[in-house]
Amino acid sequence: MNLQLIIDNLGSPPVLFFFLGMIAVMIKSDLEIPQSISKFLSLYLLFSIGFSGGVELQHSGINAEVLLNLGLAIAMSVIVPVYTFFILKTRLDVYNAGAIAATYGSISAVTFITAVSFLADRQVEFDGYMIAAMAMMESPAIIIGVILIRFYTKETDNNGKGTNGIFKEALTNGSVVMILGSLIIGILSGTDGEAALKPFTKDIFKGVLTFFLLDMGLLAARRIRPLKQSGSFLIAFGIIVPLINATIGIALCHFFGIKTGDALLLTVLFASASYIAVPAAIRMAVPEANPGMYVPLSLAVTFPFNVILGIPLYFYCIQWLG
Amino acid sequence: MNLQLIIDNLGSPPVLFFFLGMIAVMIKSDLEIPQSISKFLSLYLLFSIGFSGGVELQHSGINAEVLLNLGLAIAMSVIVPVYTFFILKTRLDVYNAGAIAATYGSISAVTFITAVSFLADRQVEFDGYMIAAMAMMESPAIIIGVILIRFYTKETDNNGKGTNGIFKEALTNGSVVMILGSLIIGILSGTDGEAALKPFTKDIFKGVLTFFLLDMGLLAARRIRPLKQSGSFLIAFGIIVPLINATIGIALCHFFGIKTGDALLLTVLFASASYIAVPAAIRMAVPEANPGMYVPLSLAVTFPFNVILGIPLYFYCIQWLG
Amino acid sequence: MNLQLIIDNLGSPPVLFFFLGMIAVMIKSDLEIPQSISKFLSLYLLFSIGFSGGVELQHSGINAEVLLNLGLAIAMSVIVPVYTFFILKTRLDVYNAGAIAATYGSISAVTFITAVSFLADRQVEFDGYMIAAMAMMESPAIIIGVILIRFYTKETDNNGKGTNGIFKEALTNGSVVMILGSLIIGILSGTDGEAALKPFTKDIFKGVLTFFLLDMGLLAARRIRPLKQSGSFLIAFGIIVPLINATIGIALCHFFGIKTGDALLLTVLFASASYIAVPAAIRMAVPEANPGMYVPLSLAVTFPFNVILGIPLYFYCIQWLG
Amino acid sequence: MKAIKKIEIVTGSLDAKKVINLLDEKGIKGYTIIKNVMGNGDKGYQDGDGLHEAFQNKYIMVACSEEELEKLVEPLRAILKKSGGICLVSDAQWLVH
Amino acid sequence: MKAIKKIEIVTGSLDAKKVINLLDEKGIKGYTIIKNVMGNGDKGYQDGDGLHEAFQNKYIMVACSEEELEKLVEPLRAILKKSGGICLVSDAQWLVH
Amino acid sequence: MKAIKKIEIVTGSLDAKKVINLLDEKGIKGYTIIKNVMGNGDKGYQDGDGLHEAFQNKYIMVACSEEELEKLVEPLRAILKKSGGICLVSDAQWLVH
Ligand SMILES: Nc1ncnc2c1ncn2[C@@H]1O[C@H](COP(=O)(O)O)[C@@H](O)[C@H]1O
Ligand SMILES: Nc1ncnc2c1ncn2[C@@H]1O[C@H](COP(=O)(O)O)[C@@H](O)[C@H]1O
Ligand SMILES: Nc1ncnc2c1ncn2[C@@H]1O[C@H](COP(=O)(O)O)[C@@H](O)[C@H]1O
Ligand code: NA
Ligand code: NA
Ligand code: NA
Repeated sequence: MNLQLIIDNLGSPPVLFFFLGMIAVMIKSDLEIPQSISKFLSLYLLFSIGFSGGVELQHSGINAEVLLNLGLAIAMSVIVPVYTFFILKTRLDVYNAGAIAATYGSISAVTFITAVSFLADRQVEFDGYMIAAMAMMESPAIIIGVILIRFYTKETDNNGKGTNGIFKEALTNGSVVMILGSLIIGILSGTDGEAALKPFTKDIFKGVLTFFLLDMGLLAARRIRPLKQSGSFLIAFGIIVPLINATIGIALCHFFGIKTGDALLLTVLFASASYIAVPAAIRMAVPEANPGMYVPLSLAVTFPFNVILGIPLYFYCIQWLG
Repeated sequence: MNLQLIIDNLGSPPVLFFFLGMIAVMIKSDLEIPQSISKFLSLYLLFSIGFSGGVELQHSGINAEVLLNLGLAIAMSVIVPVYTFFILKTRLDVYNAGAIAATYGSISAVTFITAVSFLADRQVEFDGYMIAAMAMMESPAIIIGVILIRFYTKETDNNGKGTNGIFKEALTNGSVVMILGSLIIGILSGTDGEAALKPFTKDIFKGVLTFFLLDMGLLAARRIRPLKQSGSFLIAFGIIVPLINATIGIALCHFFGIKTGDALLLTVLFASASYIAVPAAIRMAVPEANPGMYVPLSLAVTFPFNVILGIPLYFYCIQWLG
Repeated sequence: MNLQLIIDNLGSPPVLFFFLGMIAVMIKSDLEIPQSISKFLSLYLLFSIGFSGGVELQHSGINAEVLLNLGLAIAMSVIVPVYTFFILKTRLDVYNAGAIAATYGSISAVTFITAVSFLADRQVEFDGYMIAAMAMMESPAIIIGVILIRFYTKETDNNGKGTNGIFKEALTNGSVVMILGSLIIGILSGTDGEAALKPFTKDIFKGVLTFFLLDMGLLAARRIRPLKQSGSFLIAFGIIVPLINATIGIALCHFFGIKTGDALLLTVLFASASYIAVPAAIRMAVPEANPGMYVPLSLAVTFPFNVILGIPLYFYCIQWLG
Repeated sequence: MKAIKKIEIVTGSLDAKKVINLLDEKGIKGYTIIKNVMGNGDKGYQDGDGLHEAFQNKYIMVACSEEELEKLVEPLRAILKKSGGICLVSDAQWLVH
Repeated sequence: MKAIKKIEIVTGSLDAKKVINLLDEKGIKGYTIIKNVMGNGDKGYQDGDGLHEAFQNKYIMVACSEEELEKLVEPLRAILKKSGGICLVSDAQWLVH
Repeated sequence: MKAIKKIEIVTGSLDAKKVINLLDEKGIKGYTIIKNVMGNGDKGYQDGDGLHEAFQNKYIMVACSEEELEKLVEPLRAILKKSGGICLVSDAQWLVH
């Protein structure tokens, strides 16, 4: 059955278009999607997922589990960068170790959204506040990562940006604002708003996601060459760490009896790594770290792994346990 | 009830996303929407509103009121720039007075479209030819403004562009062409065309408008700092003049017994100010005027005022009178 | 009836918006659509038509006609560039003759897609594998054109790109990858995938096409001036050759008893000329040819002719014969 | 290598059309244009935020001979006097190919 | 024509803000900015592919007087020391209008 | 400040790839690229309107030493001979940081 789930997932349009994007790069096709379009599509996805989540939340209301889930989410986004930092420090300098640790403590919204559409395809329910959990997991890891680097380099802030600066930036980054904002608006505007926006935020959502994954395939594949430099240690890291984090997630969800849908999303949040928000923040806060390392790792290894194999695998384990 | 209307309006997704955009700028978030996307979304809105208006018009046919409404629209777009010009000239030089007068004589399509969706939310009907009224109000004010400036500076055209040049440009500006063109096509293509395009022009319309207002919030907020220079006189102007024009509009509509929906739209046209078409034309025709004055005023003061408070306020007054 | 068909076609929103675009350029309006948006819309159209075609194909399955149609398609994409090359060589140098021959041997996806929506409006069915036929006709002509040029200039490849290089590039060009890829994904992902994507790939399709044809109108009209240089011979060529190819197409379809819908699409493929894929490839492979000649001819003459008159005309003939 | 003059012009997107027409009139066959250029100057910020070309600049670069430069200077000055912007001239070596 | 100094700076999009603030502080009224600039340097490729401004550069061009240049050199050096990038200075003739 | 050579190349978007490969081969670690550049030249207008990169240029700027320039000149000439475009070389001062 596990295999069946994976095969079904491989046969879903979003994953197939992700492959198409990768193939296009491999056969050196001139197929490309303008950057402003990538930006627009990703904003649309955050807009829609945030708004729909808010509407859900407004219907369901805050139930007991909410604090538990948010708590677990934030806890993991603090723990992951710490433990991965020490693993990474055995092979990399402090700057790159901290940078990569931060990306894995944070999350990938697109992986999350793909998991949401995976659940939708199987009519498995999940709670609106999982979107809040996603938003809250984006930033803490950045701060942890930077603090670790500052500590181990005993370096006073070298680009006029105090830890506060990082903190502020981490919290005001575009995707956090977009998700939380849309979520709150979803809560406030309620049923009428929902109905009016549904064709835009819900009906075409899956289609836009599918088209966007084509773009992700192009982006990911372009990062494969730079990967080669980073060597087998990092590539292994990019697959094993998500598996460890997923295992922790699945275990915790089982222990706390979190319902299947939420459990998958939480697990995917733990297992995914950021390739936009964190790299951007790190690029500014830690110019010494090499983006040629931390971007390809999350974008060309962990992202495809989660989208193609991870999601169905985690789902299977959760069902098997629960 | 007035208050209730305003509160409802504040709770509508478009207005809430407009706030989100403003907040994003205030907290210095890096959230931004690529310019090509802004351009695309605004073209989409003109395309859809124009086409739908045309289809409406083709169903309803031309009724008696049409000439009356168009007449009032054009009359106001000539009167407003003249009276505001003299108010402005008491404090500003002729160039800036003429420039600002022109923006207030013209209209804001997005404000109009927001009013349309405000009516839709309340199932209040309006006539398709109101879109024609909007299109016809865009340009005259530009010409009046330039003529006033030329007259008071007794200056022969100083950049090779005669008043004819201005005239021509005013009539061929992109948004006028887009609205009138789509309107006529809507009339010509009729019911089949309507059905085939409905999912694109109608169903997702509200969603796109909502997303676009996020962008408007970003644009408006970025204009607030430059505003500070222009001082309290102009800021007061940016709120009082719309109120005066709205009052005139409401009075005229009451006097001529124009039906609620059309009355609101006409009033909104009178009360709104242009921040795209006119500034662009003025930038070319009157380089001496300072865009740091006329753009922020309509974009960061009058636009938010109308979208947030104006529309429900005007609607209340119209209902209260009628 | 013929006339009626043409009049109906002239009254369809896509064609009307195409005119609007042309008019906007003629009256020197500043209306323009950002390039990244043009790119996005054309990718969307290929994505949707490819995917829908694949889904169709998966339902209908491969029937007897498929090989016949694909065979005819490929055969024509080899024959057309050869015979047109010799016509053109009587007036133009070998480079431009080969370049133009290649564009006419290949196809215009937008013309094809417009024909698809023409059929949809009239509830005429067609087979999904016609999309495969379109994809397969894009590239061969490029190779033929280049081979002819190389042969008549007896020139060893002059820009480090062997005929293999051209071959590879011709097959990996973005639109081919997008169409074939989406087609295959449509076949693989089947009914569930179809349902989930329908609002994006089908419902808004006609609307996006209509909006895109506005852009095509702008692009085409901008090419009319450069056309003047190329003189009456080429302009005649741009109308007569499509008519010849269409006649051949109609005759073959009649002879082989191909069903109306497929017959129209095949005929349109024969009659249309490429203005993206081929010009781009030729620009690289044959820098000696003048893009000021081969682009305007297909974009400003043949494309409008087919979209406005050709499609209904061919359809009439097919019905009249069948 | 051949010594040439490099002309760089930055001016409003719409005014740039006048410059390009001038180049075509004067028979200048080669020039390069960069669109969506932002900036600051006498007319204040050109930040492209105005949702319209009119609030952006174009950058135009021309590599030409001393003589061609001569032909351009005065008409260019006239255009920029009206529309604002900036025009820089410098020396460069052209890698003849 | 008037002899001026032409300063060209290429640095990360976000670092560029610091440069622009510097120009405004020092009262430099005129400058030109080109966005979405790609490149390669000590920090590796800036290919804009990261879906975020942080992976693009901005190009900033300033035509100013010798004196203005003096005021800018040291603070510019300080900014680039931290953020990386490149700053070139050359001579040019300004077509006064 | 350090005297360097500034190389500016404008050529078709797709040909530009050859130039960039050359720079990488020759071990040039720093260069700047501007995309979507329009222009006019022997191959006619490059107005980007063709819905395809092939009808746009890229602008490439390299600040390098005299020696590095030497290594680049001939291969660059060879590339431009085939693909067309323009290459300008000028002197500039590099603000060392
Ligand atoms: N001194 C300068 N250095 C660089 N660019 C300038 C300078 N002065 C003006 N510009 C550019 O020219 C554009 C128009 O200038 P202006 O007409 O003076 O507002 C500005 O937006 C800048 O992009
Ligand atoms: N030698 C150079 N020539 C031209 N541009 C350069 C050079 N060095 C750096 N750059 C530009 O400056 C940006 C940032 O440089 P860096 O901080 O060294 O990575 C690069 O992405 C390039 O666009
Ligand atoms: N003399 C010139 N000055 C500035 N740019 C040029 C010049 N000649 C050519 N170019 C640029 O190089 C591109 C390709 O040139 P070509 O291959 O001659 O068509 C043109 O589109 C222009 O952008
Ligand atoms: Na994570
Ligand atoms: Na008004
Ligand atoms: Na053909």
